[in-house]
Amino acid sequence: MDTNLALLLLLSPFVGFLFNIFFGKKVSKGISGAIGTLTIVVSFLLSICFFAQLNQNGKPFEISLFDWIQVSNFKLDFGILLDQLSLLWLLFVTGIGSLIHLYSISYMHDDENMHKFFAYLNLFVFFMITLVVGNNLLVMFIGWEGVGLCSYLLIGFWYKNQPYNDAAKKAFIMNRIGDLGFLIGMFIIAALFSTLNYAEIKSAVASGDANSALLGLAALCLFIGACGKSAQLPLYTWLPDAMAGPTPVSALIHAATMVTAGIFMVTRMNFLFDLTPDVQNIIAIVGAITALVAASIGLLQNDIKKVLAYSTVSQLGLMFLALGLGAYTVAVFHVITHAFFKACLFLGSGSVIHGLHGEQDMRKMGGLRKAMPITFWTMMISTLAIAGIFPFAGFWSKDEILMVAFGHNKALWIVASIASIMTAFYMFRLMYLTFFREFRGTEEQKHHLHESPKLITIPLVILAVLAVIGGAINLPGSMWLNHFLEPVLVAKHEAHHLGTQEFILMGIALVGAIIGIIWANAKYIKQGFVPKEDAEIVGFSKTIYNKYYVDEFYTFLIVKPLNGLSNFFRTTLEPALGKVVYGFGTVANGIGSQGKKLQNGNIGLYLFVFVIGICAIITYLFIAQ
Amino acid sequence: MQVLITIVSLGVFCLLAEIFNLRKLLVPITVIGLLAVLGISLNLWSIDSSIDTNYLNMMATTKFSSAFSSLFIVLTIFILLLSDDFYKDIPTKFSDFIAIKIFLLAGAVAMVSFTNLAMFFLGIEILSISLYILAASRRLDIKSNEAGMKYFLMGSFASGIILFGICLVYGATGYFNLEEIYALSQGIGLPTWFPIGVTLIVIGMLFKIAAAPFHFWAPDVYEGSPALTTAIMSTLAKVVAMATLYKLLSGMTVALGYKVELLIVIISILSMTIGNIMALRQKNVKRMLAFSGISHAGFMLMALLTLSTAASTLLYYTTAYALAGIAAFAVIIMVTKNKENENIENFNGLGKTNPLMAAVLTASLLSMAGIPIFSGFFAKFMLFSDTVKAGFLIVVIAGVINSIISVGYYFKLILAMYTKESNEEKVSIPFAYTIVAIVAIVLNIVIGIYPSLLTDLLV
Amino acid sequence: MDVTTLLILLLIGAVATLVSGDKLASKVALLFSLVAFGLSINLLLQFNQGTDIGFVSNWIANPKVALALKADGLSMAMVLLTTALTPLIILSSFGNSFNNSKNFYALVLFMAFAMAGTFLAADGLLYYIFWELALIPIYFIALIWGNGDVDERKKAVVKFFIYTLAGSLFMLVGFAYLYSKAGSFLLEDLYKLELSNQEQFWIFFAFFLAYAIKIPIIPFHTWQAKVYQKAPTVGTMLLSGIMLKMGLYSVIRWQLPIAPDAAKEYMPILIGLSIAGVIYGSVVALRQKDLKKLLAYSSLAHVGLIAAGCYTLTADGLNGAVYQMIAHGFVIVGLFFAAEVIFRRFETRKIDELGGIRSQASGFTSMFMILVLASVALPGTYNFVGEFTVLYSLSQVNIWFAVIGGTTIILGAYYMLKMFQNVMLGETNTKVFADVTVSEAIVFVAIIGFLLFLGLYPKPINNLVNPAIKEILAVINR
Amino acid sequence: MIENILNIIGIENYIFLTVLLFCIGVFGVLYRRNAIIVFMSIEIMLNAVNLLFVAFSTYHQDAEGQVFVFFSMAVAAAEVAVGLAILVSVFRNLGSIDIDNLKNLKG
Amino acid sequence: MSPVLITFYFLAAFTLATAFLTIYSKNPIHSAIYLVLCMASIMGHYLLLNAQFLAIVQLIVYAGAIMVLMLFTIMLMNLNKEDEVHKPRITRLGAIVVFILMSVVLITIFINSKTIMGEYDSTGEDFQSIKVLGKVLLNEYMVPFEFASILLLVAMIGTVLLTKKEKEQK
Repeated sequence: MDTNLALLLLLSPFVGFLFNIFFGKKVSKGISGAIGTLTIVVSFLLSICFFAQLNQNGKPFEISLFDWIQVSNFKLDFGILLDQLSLLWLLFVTGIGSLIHLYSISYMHDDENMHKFFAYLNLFVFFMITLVVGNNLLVMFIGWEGVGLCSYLLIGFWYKNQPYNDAAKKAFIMNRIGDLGFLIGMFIIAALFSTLNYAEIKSAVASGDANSALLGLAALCLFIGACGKSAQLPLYTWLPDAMAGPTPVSALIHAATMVTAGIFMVTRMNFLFDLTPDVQNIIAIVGAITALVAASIGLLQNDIKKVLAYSTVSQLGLMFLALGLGAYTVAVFHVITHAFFKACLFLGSGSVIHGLHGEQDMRKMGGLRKAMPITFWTMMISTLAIAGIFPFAGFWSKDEILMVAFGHNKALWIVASIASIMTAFYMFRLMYLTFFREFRGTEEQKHHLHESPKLITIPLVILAVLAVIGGAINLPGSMWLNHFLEPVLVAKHEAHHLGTQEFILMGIALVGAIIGIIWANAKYIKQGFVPKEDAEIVGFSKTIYNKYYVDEFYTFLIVKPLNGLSNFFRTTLEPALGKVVYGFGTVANGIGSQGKKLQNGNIGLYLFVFVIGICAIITYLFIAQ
Repeated sequence: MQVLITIVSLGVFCLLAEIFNLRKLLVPITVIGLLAVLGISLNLWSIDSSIDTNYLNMMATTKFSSAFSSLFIVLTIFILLLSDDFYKDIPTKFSDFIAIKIFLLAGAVAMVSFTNLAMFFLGIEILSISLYILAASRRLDIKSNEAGMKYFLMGSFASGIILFGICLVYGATGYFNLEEIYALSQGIGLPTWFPIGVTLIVIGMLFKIAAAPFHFWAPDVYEGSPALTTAIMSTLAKVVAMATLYKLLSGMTVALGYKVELLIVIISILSMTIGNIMALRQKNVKRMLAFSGISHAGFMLMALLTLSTAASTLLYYTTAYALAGIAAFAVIIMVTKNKENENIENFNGLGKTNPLMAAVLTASLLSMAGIPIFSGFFAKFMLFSDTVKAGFLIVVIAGVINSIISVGYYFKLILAMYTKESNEEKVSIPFAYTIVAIVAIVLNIVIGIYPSLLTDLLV
Repeated sequence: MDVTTLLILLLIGAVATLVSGDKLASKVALLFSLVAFGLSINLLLQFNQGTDIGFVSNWIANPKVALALKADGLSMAMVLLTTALTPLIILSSFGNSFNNSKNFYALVLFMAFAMAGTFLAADGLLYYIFWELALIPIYFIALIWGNGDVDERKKAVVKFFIYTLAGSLFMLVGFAYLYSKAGSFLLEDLYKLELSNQEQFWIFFAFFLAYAIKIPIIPFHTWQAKVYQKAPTVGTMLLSGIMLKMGLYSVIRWQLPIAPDAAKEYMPILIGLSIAGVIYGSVVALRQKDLKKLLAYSSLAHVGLIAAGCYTLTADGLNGAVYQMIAHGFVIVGLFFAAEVIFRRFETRKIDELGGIRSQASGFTSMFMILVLASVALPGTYNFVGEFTVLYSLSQVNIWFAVIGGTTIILGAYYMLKMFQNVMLGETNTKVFADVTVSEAIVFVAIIGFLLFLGLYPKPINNLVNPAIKEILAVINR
Repeated sequence: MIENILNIIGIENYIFLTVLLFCIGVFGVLYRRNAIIVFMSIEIMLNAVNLLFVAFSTYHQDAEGQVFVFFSMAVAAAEVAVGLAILVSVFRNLGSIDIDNLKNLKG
Repeated sequence: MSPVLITFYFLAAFTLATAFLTIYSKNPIHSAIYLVLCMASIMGHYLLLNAQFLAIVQLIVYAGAIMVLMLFTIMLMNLNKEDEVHKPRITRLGAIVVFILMSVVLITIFINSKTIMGEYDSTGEDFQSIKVLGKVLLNEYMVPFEFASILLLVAMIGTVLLTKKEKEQK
C-alpha cells in the first residue's frame, strides 16, 4: 500500500503534467490550473501522511521500483527513500508548490499558454520530488537535471522574447557545468564504493578505508554540482537572469525549492563531507563570499525581482556557510524559513508587477502601500523575516548561522554579519521604493492600481503567516528540527545552549539588521532618494550596479574565446583539414597533368624509353651486383 | 589442338562465307561455331598436362591452357556479337574483320597452349599482326592510321626483342621445347644467355601487356583505334599476353631470384602508379581505360611474385577484368557510336536516358575499382592475399593506394552519367550491345558471388 | 529460422521495391522494412530462448571464406537498431517525393541489407564485403537524390566515398595478412591468433584507418559535415543513424579482440583522439549556420565519446558504447528528421533564416525539444544511460578523460539549445509552419517513445548486450 | 668429318656481331623519322637475330634453329606487308611518312 | 689467321657498314640498296656457316620479296628525295647515346657470360642440308609450319583490308 502511495506521491504531479500537455489546450484555463494545483495538493497530502507515519514509527520508508542502470561493478535500481530529510523537503516543496500553483491560476490567467505553464510547473514538481525521494545519487541526478530542464522551460516561457531565451539557456548551461561536477563526483564515489545508494555509501564511508584524497575530490565535485544548482560563486550569474521567467516560477523554482537542491544534496551526503574538512572549508568560504558579493550587488539593483534574486543568492550563500561549518540542520532550517519568506516576497513582487501590468523597475513604483495593502503587509512581514528581525522566522534561522560561524571562525562571522546588514538595507530599500512615498509610474498605471485577486492574496497571507511562525520548528529551546534530522546526520550538531554569548550574538545580529533598516530609511524615506537612471551611475556604484561585470568577465574569458575558437575551427581549420585530404588528390592530379606532357605522342620518345628500360633492366639484372 | 584446328577452320569458313554471301548469318554461325569450340575446350578438361604427342610436342592441352582458351573464346564471342552492328557501315569488309578476329583467337589459343617457342612466337605474331590491322582498320580516319602505325612500329620492335630472347634461350639450351628448357633450367651450368634470353622475352611480353615503362604505346593506340579494337586490346589481348607471360615464366624457370622479384615489384608498382595517376586527368574514356589497363597490368604482375601458385588467381583476375572490360566497352561503343570522340561528356545523363546501360557501365567500373560483390574485388583480394602471404607487403600497400586513386577516375565517369544533364534524345540500342553488356556483367557478378567457380579450376 | 532469413528478406525487399514501380515503391519498401523489423524481433525472441540463429556454410574454398553469420547479443542489438530505424527512415521520407523513387527505396533497403550483414558477419572477408557494399547505395543516394549545388555535392560525395574506401582497403590488407597467418577468415580463428606486438600494431593501425574514417574520429572526419549537408535527409539518417555505428561496432567486434595488445598500448592516444573529437565537434558546432551541418558536428562529438568508450577496453566502456550507439542512432535520426520537417516547410536549413516556429507548431516543438534534450543526454532518456556508462568507464581509466569528455554535456547543451532557440523560438515567423503530419508524428513518437522507455528501463538491452561484451572482453584479455 | 666452323670463328664473335647489328637496328629506329627507314631498321634487327639463330644452330649442331629462322622470315615478311599497308594509308591521309608527324594522339 | 676468319671479319665489317649506311643515308633509295647489300652479306654469313638453304631463302625472301616491296612503296610514295628533316639534335644525340649504351651493356653482359670457349662439338651428322631441314620442318615443325600459313593469311587479309576502298554506303 505504501508503495502505491509513494508512487502516487511521485507521479501525481506527472499526471498533472501529462494532462496539461495533452489536454490542457482543450479544457478551460481554470480547469487546467485546478488540475495542475490539485495534483500537487495530492502530493502534499501524501507527504503529510508519510510524515505522520514517520513521526509515528521513525522508520524511513525505502522501496526499489525497478532495475535501472547497470555497470560493471554495481547495479542501480530506481528506488525511493522517504526518510526525515526527504520528507521535510517534500513537505515544503509540495506545500509551497501548491500555494504557488494556486497563485498562478490567477497570475497566469491572461496567458494563452497557461496550460503549458501548469504542465511545466507540474513537471518541475515531479522532478523535484524525484530529486528528493531518490534512494541513490543517480535518481537524484535525474531530478537534478529534470528540474534544470523545467527551469529552462519556465525561464524561457515567454519564448518570443529572445533575451528571455538567452537567460533560460544560460541557466541550463551553467547548471550543466555543475552537473558535470556532480557526475564526476558520482563516478569517483562509484569507483570507490561500487555503489551510489545513500545507505550503502554511508556504511562504506563509515568503514573508513577509502582514499581520502579521492574522497575529497568526490566531495569537491559534488559541491561544484551544488554550486551550479544553488547559484554559488562562480556559477551564480544565471539566477538573476532567470528572473526572466514568470514570477511564480521565480518564487517556486528560483527561490524556494530548486535552488535549495544543492543544500539538500550536501546534507544528504553529510557523512561524506564530514570526512573532508578541506572541502568543508571551501564550502564555507565560498558560501560566505557568495553571501557578501550577492548582497552587495543587491544593494543597487533597481529591478524588483533582481533584488530578490540577489537576495536569494546571498541567502543561499549563508546556507552554504552553515553547511561548510558542518551545521546541516541550521542550513536546512534556513532553507525552510527562507522558502517561506522568499516565496512570499516573490509572490508579493509578482502581485506588484501584476498590479502594474508588467512593470518591474522600482524607480517607477512607489506608494503602492495604499493600493495594495495585503501585498504590502505580507511583503513587509517577509521583509522583516529576511532582515532577521525578532521574532520572525528568518531571525531564528539566520541567527543560528551567525552563531555557528562565530563559533568556528570570526572572519566568516563578520562577513556573514555584513551580508546580513546589507540584506536588511536592500530589502527595506525595496520596500521603501515600492510601497512608500508617491507613485512614480505613468498616469495610466496609477489609474489602474488595484489589489490583486484572492487567488493571489491567499497564498501571500499563508506564506506570510509561515514567515512569522516558521521559526518555531527549531527554536533555540526546542530544537525540534535538530532532533528530527538526527537520524540522517552522522556528526551530531550540538544544539546551542542559550548562554550569554548566544544572547549577545542575537543582539548584535538584531542591531545589525536594524542598522540596515535605519540606513535604508534614512536614504529612501528621509532623503527621498530615488535611484538614478542607468547612464548616470558612476564610479564604484556603477561597478556594483553592473554586478561587478562578472557576466562581461565570463563573456570575455569563456564565451568569446569559445566562439572565436569555434569560428577558427569552422572557417580555418576545417577547410585546412579538408584540403589535406583533397591534397592527395590534388597532388595525384598534378602529377597526372605533368605526366600528360611526357606522353607527347612521339614514337621516338616511346621507343627511347623502351630501350632505356631494357638497358636498365638488363644492367640491373646482369651487370649490377 | 582440336580447339586450334576448329578455330582456324572457322576462320577460313568466314572467308569462304563471303563468297557465298552469307554475311547476314556470319555472326550467328561463327558464334555457334565458337560455342562448339568452347564445348570442345571444356570437354578436353579431363586431359591434363599430358603432352599431346600427336601434335609433335608443339601444343599441350593442360588445365591452364584449357581454362584460358575457354576464357578467350568467351571473350571473342562477345566481341563478335558486338561486331555485327559495329561494322554495319562497311559490309564489304565484314567477313574479313570476323575472320581476322577468329584468327586472332587462334593466335591467342596458341599462346597459352604452346610447348614449343615456335608456336609461341607465331601465336604472338598472329595476335599482334591482327591487332595492327584492326587498329589501323578505319583507313580514312587519321587517328586510326596513327594508332596502327604506332602500334605496328613499337610492336614489331618488341617482336624483335622477343625474337632475340628466344634466340638466346635457344643458344643456351639448344631447344625450343618448353619441357626440355624447363628440365635444363633446373640444372646448373647454363650459360648466362639463358637468363638474358628469358629477360628479353619477358620484356617483350611486358610490352604486350603494357607495363611501365613499356606502356607508352597503349594510351595512344587505344584512343586511336576503333572502339571495338580497343575493346579487344584492353580485354583479350591483355589477358592473353598476361597468361602467356605467366606460362613462359613458370615454364622456363624454377624459381625467380630475389633480384627478379624485386624487379617485378618495381615494375608492378610503377605500372599501377603511372596508370592510375595518368588516368586521372584523361577526358577520353578509351584513353582512360588504357591507363586503367596499365594499372591492371601492374596488378596482374603481382601474380608473378607467387609464380607457383598464382595460376588460378591470375585466371580469376583476368576473367574479372576482361568481363568488366567487355561490359564497359559494350556500353562505350554504344554511347559513342555516332560521336566524334569518346570524351566523358558523351556520357552525360546516361543514367537518365538509359538507366540500364548506365547501371551496367557503373557495375563494370565498380568491378574494375575492386568494390565487392563484383568479381574485381575478389580478384584484387586474392592477389593481395597471395602476395601478402609471399611477404611482399609493400606491393600490396602500393596496390591499395592505387586502388584508391583509381576510384577517382572511375567515378568521374559514373558522376557524369548520374549527375550531368544529357543533351540529347534517347536512342534505341541495338540488341546485341545490351545482351553483351548484361551477360558480361552478370557473369562478372556471378563469379563474384561464387569465386570458387574459377578459383578451384587450376588448383 | 536463422539470420539469413532476415538478410534474404531485405534483399528481396530491395528487388521487389525495384520492380514495384515508382508509385508503390515507398509503400513496398516500408512494408518490407516493417516485416524485417518483425522478423528481427522474432529472431531476438528465439535468440533469447537460446536457439542458435547463426549460420555457417562454406563459400569459397580458396581463399577459404565461409558464409558465417553470427548472432550474439551485440550483433542482435545492432541488427535491431538497423531494422528498427529502417522503417522509420523510410516512413520519414513519405513527405518527400523522389524521382525514380523505386531506385531510391531499393537502394535504401539494399543498404539496410548490407548494414545488417556487416553486423552479422563472422567471417572477415564476408564482413568486409558487406562493409563495402553498404557504401555503394549511400553513394548513389547522396549523389543522385542529394540537395544543393551539384558540383559541390559531387565533390563531397566522391570525397566521402574515396576516403572511406581508402580506409577500408587498408583494413582489407590487414585481413589479407591475418588470413596468411590464420588460414581462415573466421572470427574465432582470428581471435585465436597470437600476433607479435609489431604485427598487432600494424593490424590495429590498418583497421584503425578504416574505422577512424567511418566513425569518424578526428582528424579523419572532414568528409562528414559536407556529406550530411548534401545528402538527402534519408541518406543522412542512414549514414548517421546506422552506418557510423558500423565503424564503432567493428572496433568492438574486430579491432580490439584481434589486436588487443596494441589497443592496450595505445589506449591513451586513442582515447585522447576520440575525446578531442568530442571537444572539437562541439566547438565547431557552436557557430554552425547550417542546421544539418550543426547536427553533423554534434554527431561527430557524440561518436567521439562512443569511440572513447570503446577504447577504454572495459566492460563499462564497451557496454556504454553500445548503449550510446543505439541511443545516438535513434536521436540523430530524429534530429535530422526534424531538420527535414523544417526544410519541407521553409525550404531552408540556414539557422539564421529560421525562428519563431514554436508558436505555430507546438506539437513539433515539443517533439523537437525532447529530441534535443535526449541528444544532450538528459537523464530519463536512453542517451543518458549510454553517456553515463561511457563517462563512467572513462573515469575508471583516468578521471581527467571523464572530465574532458564530460564537457560534452555542457558544450552539447550549449550548441543544441542555441540552435533550438534560433530555430524554434522568437517572434512568430512570417511564413506559415504547419504542424507535423500523421506520418511525421509517427516517426517522432516512435523515436521518442523508444528513447524514453529505454531511458527508464534499459534492462532489456543490458541483458542482450552484456553477455556478448563479456565474451569479447574475455578474448581481449586472453 | 667437317670441323665445326665455330672452332675457327668462335660463337662469341657471332654474338658480338649480332649485338652490334641489333643495336644498329635499334639506333635506326630511334634516329630516323622516316617510317620506311624505321621499317628497314627493324628488318636489320630481325636479320641480326636470324644470323644468331643460325650460328647457334651450328653451335648445337641442330637443325631447329634454322627452321626457326624460316618462321622468323615468314613473320618478317608478314610484318612488312602489313606495315607497308599501314604506311600507305598513313601516307594517303597525311601525305607524309614522317613518324614525328604522328602526334595527334597524346596526353 | 685462317681464311675463314678473315672472311668472317670481312663479312662482319661489311654487314655492319651497310647496316649503318642503311640508317645513315638520307635518300631512302640508297638506304634500301644498302639494306639489300646488308642482307646479301648476311647471306654470306649463312653460306659461311654452311646453311645453304637459308642462304637461298634469305636472298629470295629479303632481297627478292621484302626489299622489292619496300622499294616499290618508296617509289609509289615518291620518296626518293633527300627531303627528310632531321630529328632535333637532342633526339639524335639521345639516339646515339642509347645506341652506345645498349651496345656496351649487351656486349658487357655477353663478355661476362661464360661462353664455352675452345672445342665445339661436331657430331659430323648432317643437320642443315635441305633434306634434313625439310624433314624437320614438315615432321616436327609441321604445326608451326601450318600455323605460319595462318599468319601469312592474316597478313594478306589485313593488307587487303587496309588498302581496299570501301564502297560508299551512304
